[in-house]
Amino acid sequence: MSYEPKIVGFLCNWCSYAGADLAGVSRFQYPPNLRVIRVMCSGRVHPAHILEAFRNGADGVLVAGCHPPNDCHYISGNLKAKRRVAMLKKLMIQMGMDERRLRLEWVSAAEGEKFARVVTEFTNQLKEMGPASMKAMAVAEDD
Amino acid sequence: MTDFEPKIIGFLCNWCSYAGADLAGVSRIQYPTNLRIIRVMCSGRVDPALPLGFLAEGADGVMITGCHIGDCHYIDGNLHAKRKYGLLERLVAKAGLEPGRIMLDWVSASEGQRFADIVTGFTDQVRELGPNPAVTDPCVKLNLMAAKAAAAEYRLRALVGKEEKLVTEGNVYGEEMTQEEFDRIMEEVVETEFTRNKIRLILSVKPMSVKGLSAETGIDSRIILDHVVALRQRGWVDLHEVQGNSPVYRAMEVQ
Amino acid sequence: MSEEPRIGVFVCHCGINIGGYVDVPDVVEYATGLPDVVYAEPNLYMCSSDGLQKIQEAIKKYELNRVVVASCTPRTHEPLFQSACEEAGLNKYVFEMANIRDQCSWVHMHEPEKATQKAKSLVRMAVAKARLLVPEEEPEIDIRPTGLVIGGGVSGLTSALSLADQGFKVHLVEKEDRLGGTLLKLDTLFSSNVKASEVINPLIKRVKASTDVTVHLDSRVADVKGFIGSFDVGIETRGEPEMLSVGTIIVATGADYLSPEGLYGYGQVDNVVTQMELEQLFKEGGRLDGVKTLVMIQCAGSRNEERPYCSRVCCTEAIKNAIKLVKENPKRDVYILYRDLQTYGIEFSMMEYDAKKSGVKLVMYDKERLPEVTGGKRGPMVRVYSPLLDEELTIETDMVVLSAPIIPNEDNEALSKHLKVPLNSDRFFMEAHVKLRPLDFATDGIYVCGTAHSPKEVAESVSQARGAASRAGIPMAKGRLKTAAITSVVDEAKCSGCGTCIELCVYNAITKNERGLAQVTSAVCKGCGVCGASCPERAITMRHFTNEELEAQGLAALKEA
Amino acid sequence: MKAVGAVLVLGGGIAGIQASLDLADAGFKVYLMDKEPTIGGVMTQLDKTFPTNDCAMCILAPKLVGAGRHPNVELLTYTEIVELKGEEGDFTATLKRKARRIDPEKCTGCGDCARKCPVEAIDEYNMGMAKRSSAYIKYPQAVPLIATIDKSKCIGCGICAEVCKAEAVVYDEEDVTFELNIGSVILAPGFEAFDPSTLTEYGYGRYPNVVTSMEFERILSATGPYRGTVLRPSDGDLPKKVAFLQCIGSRDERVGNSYCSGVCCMYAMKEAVIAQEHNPGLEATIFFMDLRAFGKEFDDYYIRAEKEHGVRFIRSRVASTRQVPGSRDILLSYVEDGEVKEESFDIVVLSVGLNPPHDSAELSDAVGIELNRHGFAKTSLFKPLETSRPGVYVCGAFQGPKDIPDSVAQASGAAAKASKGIAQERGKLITKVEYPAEKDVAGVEPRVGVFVCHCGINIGGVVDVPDVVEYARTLPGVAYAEQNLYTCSQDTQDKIKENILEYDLNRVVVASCTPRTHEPLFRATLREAGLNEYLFEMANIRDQCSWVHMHQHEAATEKAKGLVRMAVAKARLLKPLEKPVIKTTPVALVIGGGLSGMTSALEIADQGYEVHLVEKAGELGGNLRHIKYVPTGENPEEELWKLVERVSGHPNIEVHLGTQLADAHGYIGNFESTLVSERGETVVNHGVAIIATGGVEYKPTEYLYGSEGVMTQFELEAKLHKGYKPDTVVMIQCVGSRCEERTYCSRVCCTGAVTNALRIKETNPDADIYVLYKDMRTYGFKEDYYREAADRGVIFIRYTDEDKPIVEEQGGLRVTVTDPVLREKVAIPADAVVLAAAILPSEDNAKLAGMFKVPLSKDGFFLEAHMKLRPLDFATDGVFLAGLAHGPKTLDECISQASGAAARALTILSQPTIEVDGAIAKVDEDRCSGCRMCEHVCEFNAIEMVEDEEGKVRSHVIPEVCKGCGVCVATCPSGAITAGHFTDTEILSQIITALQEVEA
Repeated sequence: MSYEPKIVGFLCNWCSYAGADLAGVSRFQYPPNLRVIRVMCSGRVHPAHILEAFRNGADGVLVAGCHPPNDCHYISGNLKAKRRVAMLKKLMIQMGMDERRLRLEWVSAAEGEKFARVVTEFTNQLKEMGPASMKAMAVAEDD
Repeated sequence: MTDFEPKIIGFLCNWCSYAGADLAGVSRIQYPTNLRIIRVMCSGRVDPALPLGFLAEGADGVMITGCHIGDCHYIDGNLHAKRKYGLLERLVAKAGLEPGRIMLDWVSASEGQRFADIVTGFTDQVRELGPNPAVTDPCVKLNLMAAKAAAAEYRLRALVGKEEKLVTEGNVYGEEMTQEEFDRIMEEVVETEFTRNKIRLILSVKPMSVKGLSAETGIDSRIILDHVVALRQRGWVDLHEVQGNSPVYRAMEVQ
Repeated sequence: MSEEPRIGVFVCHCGINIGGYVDVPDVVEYATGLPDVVYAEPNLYMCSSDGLQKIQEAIKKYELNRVVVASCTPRTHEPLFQSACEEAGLNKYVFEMANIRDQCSWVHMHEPEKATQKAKSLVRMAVAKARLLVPEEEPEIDIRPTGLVIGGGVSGLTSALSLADQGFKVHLVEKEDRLGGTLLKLDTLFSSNVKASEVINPLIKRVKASTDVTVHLDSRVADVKGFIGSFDVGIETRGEPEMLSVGTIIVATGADYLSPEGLYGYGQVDNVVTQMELEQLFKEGGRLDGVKTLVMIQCAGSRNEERPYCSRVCCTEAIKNAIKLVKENPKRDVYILYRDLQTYGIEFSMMEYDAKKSGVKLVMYDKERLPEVTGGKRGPMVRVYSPLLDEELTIETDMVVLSAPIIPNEDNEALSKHLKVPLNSDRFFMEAHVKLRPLDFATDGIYVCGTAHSPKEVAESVSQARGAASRAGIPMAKGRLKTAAITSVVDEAKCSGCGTCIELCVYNAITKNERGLAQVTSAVCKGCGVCGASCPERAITMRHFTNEELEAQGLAALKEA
Repeated sequence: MKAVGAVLVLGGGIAGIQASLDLADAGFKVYLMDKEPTIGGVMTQLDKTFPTNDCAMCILAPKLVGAGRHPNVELLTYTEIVELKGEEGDFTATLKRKARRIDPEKCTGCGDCARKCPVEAIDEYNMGMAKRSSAYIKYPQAVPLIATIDKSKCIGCGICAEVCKAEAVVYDEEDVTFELNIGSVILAPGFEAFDPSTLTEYGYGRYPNVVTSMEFERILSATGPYRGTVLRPSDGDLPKKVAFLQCIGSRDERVGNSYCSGVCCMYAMKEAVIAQEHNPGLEATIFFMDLRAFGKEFDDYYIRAEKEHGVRFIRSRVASTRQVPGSRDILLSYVEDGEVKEESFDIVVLSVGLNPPHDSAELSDAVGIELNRHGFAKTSLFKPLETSRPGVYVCGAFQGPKDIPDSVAQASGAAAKASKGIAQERGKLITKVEYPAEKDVAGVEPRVGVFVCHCGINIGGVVDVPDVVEYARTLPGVAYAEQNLYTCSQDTQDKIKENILEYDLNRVVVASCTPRTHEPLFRATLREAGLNEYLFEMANIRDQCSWVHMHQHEAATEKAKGLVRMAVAKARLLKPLEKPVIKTTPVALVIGGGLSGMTSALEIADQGYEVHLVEKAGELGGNLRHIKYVPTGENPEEELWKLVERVSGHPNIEVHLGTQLADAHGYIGNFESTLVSERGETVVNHGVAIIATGGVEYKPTEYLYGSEGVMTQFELEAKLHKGYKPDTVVMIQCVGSRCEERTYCSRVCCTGAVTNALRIKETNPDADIYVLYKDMRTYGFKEDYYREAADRGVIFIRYTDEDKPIVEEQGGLRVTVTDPVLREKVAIPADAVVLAAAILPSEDNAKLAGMFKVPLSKDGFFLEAHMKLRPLDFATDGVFLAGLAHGPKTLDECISQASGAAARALTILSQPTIEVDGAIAKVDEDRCSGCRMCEHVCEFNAIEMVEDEEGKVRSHVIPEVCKGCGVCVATCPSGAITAGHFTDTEILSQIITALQEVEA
């Protein structure tokens, strides 16, 4: 059996979650590896959430929000998400993790195809990269 | 061409035609050896995709025989056979194959002679036509494969399935539909679905641009683009890459 | 069967029938080289007990799991070989035949080489299909030993009694409040001139007395579910519902007579009556004493655009009544105005002869110039154009009798919907096959008899009733029914519930399940495969004739040997 | 007079939706009618919107859903009006509901009928560039999400009825005519794009690569036929060069459309920019006559398009197109700088104008209103929202071509107008839903009920639903699980309620489709069963599982289990939440006593609410006092006088002249403002505030302003009014506007110049008038005055920034300008040089913005909450804006906005209490360090810093104001804030369960 990466996705309610719905309505097929957690705004996603996901065995984390600069339902939440993800990616590098395992994407409510494409690409990319070592690290830390 | 021996597949219904063929045997009525019989329970069971597949694979002729109308062991299976044969005829024509390569007729269990005559006649007819061009001409083969794929697709099948009811009983609004009206709709849908399946087949071999498909099929690129739009909508075709200024499409695997 | 196919091929010489034209050893040799064939052998007569034994031995010895016999036609010999396989522990559906005799050696007697080539090809095709064959189960269903007869007229009573005589329980459902049906209204019956009551009353008495027949008067069928062996029939008796569990159903609902309002002065001119009303007058006695001249008009309301069929009994009935009228009073003038005198059968033709002899005047009328009936001084006045005489006759009569046709019951439509059996264009019930299955419906376990099927006279009804009862008795006597394994099966994952198959299936073998998807009732499916060939989603597979199997056969045929 | 508290809104585009929502929120029953099977109108077909490049569907969809779900809005889709009888306050409308042949009560919008329909028809939504079936849903986000059978295409095969597991297909349905009793009517039927096939010279319909802008919009759209990549319709190649031809069907007397469509310049630029974004390397060229980027921040967009995106602008009207045989490229010939040039393009986009709906004549007959000469609704300058029939109002493009924000503003304005006459009936036709008392679940073990939906075959055909149900039963906390054919059907709702009671459930999980559309339905069911609505969670096993993994049955089933596991995990942790209730003070504060302020004040006061109108000057009127002439012929002075009269005498309005705002605090429904004047300070408590502080005229420093004979247009008007009769006048446009310092267009000056020019011509027909301009921006019907002026001999000379006119005084004024046609300098001696001075923002704006915590744009005008769909709102609830405070605009636009702002305010004033979402942030004050980071990130001013007794500053979330986005939660360094319904524990439980393996 081939390796199936586990992906946790944080999708903002207004654009990205709607885009994912549109992918469904349009029947755009993508791999079933993603598990979506709906948040009202991508700005709600705390770095700890992302790290927790990795610690619990996620091979990849996707954060998706509305397109900057003006699509955000909450005016600027997406910009905050952008800053946090950038910061976290630096942290990941310091931790010896491959920062590509964290992906930030802007997906609008009309971009069903883009959503499907992003999930497919990300899944394939993670497949190539192989399993994340974070879980092992976390276990080691706990010891 | 004199030594050409056509390969002919025959679908015979179990109850009348197959029995008729047996009777020909018992009566020692001689006919050419070219026919290969596939026994089916009813001529109505002959899915048009099957004969088209055989034609694509090089059969020189395909004949279907069933019980005479009114005699069907399954009451009206042969009527359905007739409807399906209508689709088969359209698709064979669409694929550019001679209409003489297919045949539908009725043979009862007592008509051994008639069976032999039909086989002889059809064999001669196909012999006259010469070998199936699909064997040597990849274009014809592709067309036939596209025709087969179209016959296996939902839209054409749904329409043929409803034909009997629509033209005899009328539609759900109680409106009557003449055979001509139905045929007009059918012709259009056959053209569309044939072309789309052809595009899909071409793309499954090699990703291609709209212009490439146009050159390959001889169809106006504008119409090809419309079909590509529809095929993408169905999830059958997707963008592969962009080569120069031309997006290149590939066929998606469809289960 | 997940194991690799291991095929045995057995090629028959059939004496010289095959071997005389086809090089059997060459075919055997060829068969040995086909994929998955592990064993092949020739035999003089494959169907002899020796031949069958050889097959069984080979199955064991070479662990065969598919068997191909190349010999004659499966239509006659398949069951034989199948049971041989079964005896050797194989499922009978892993068997396949190549017909190298009826469709090869016999029809290509002058081309032995080509015949041999073709025989190889046929074997190749059979092997190709055999590789894909899978074992199939033949499900058995129980048949409840109870019959339902709908209709309590002469047909219904007869079939009910016949079923009871065979030892089955019967439910007899009659819509009126008494048994007897149309015969209650008739005086005498042709050709014997026996009193109708003498025929019907004993039947009624016997039915009433029978402990096996349960009579439901004032009752109608409200709902039918299930299939042969286990029908659940909901009836309503004076508004009270009841559920009957039966194994078979006989439709004997009879027919009605047309009331020919407006035809030939009926309902407008006094003393214009129908034959049925004449029967009533006979029964009441003495009412016809003053009738000196009487004209009967045939085909009053039948064989026209509205009712193109012939009502079959009217001519004979008219002649019977005419003879009776003349015999009662030889001075009476009795005319029969007819289009074609359809007194079919020897006995009835004799009646026609009798009538002419007794002075009944037979006048043919012209379909294009129908007789006219108007009110006259003493009674109805009839004007009729005789094409034979080429003149118009005017007859002053005391009474005009119209031969009004038998018409289908009004409730046929409803019943046909409940039972899901068809009506013909005249709205009578339509049998499965006009010649060969006159008492069956296409739907198993439901039968028809009597005038529900079409106009007919009493004797015909009675024999149909008995016939239907014996048809119904067959499965009930067996108690169990092995249904064919060659049935359709729906892949629910592909089915969208479009209903195409349901519309196309004449056996009502396909219904929708609770999720709106198609499901095949195997017990009812006849295996024609029309549904599968039509399914827009290609969700239906026909067992033993799958697309893959047929495709493999065809492709094998196209491959050069 | 009898009045009915209901309004009929004709047209379900963005204008109709906005009007409906405003009325419904203000307590009126609304019937929202659309002739299409779904509401949404043209905006649903747009890809992006100018000038912010917002995704149209992203911003519109919440409004669609809002209208579809609003308890006071009844959607009447696929319906037409036949007749309107009665009078203002008490109309009877006869409507015809076209047979949709789908039972809306049963249809779940799953789309099976559309997918199984064997008939293909032209997809109008995609402008004919794709196909749809005869049973169809117009677009995926349609509201109501119900299929329609297009009878004209249907062959009646009956398949849709068979595949519809909800049994919603009704073939024998017929058109139904019915009557409605309403108090007023709003017309918002929108526009229709001009059909260029009559203009044969452009080859539309003959040349595949000539498309309309609407078609190009679909070409650009990610949901369009080409999935958002621009392709040449002739051969599917990526175009290198795309040309946009402006004014197709606009400013063109030949086709009967003399007016300017007002939006085409902007949308063409937008389409050009977006096309370049979608196809990098694409070169876009726009052929135009005048570039009319007159709206707020439009000129900035123009500059960016040209400078940043490299869009080429060519000032030339292209006369015709030719197709190059073979390549099917399109060859354009045009004149530039006096030279005839020829250039070929891959695609030519015809920027088609806005026509009135093709059936506007029938509509006007049915409703009994007059149309103007262009076929749009007839209105007047000072009554832009009122039709010729009292009680019937108009908004949006049917009133005249306009863009989305102007339509939205008008829609709100029309809502105010429509509710005025029936204000006393407010709330009377609204049914309030009563729910049983909520069960206390505190401290009770979670008992989760799981309901897994088959959705016909949409889920059940892919996912093994019984297996998922089985699995759900094994999950911790699950007390009950079952499967349903359609969980959203009415009978299942009843079943869910029964099961909640029978199994004593205190949490409910529905595994079906998307919470975005279906969560409210299930939440209501919980409330009906006595559970707090927040004890509900959804697992989206359709849109994000069965539909996107159709060929992987096993993997999809596993994923569905995973999603259910996650939902159950979250459900177990869910807490009941209380919805904050805002108590509102039914008093409005209107700041600014000009045309806008007075209009707003009157609209509110007329509906019975108290208004404080604050004006810093000593008298009312603002800029209107300077306006003496309007092109439409009304007397502005008289209008002003009437307005002031009404405001001053209104019992509900307290006018504070010579007064300014010193301080304001509080939040929606509960503001407290301090007014100062010479008379002292007054404190006013109010529920809403409307900022209508207007703007001021720029005092020019250029063109010798200040010298004798050099004046502004306002000054000219004053002089003309006193009988001034100049013989030669040179008007110079864009003085202080569209320059480096102020990039924006002042919008009104071109029309103002034309008006004054005509005025001069009226008294002195021989006067020589020159208008020196950059682009004549007489948009909309104002184009007619421009044409009239030209016809009457006013000379228009275009100048450029590089070569501005020079005004000299040499014994009289002399203006030198380069004539672009002659390409040489001409000197014009002038009696008067009139400068079109810019409109500047009011200097008090910054102070006011600080008080209400609302932003200003870079130009110093107030910045609304959303440029497109919330033009009158601020992100801060309860504060609105209107008129020049928002940006330069004309009188009628000010009136529309002012009425609109009043309608927005009335949605709050009319409700004694407002319930808002309970899923909001909450601060644990013990953990708060008072760092103010949350206050800083909150865009809605929902966080206030409160000093406790010990003098420590702590953060406090104002529940009434919080929108629940959770940004503060993720920002707080102390972890002191929790997001209701999206707590860290809840999210964490989802993360952990998402990553768990399914136990075998």
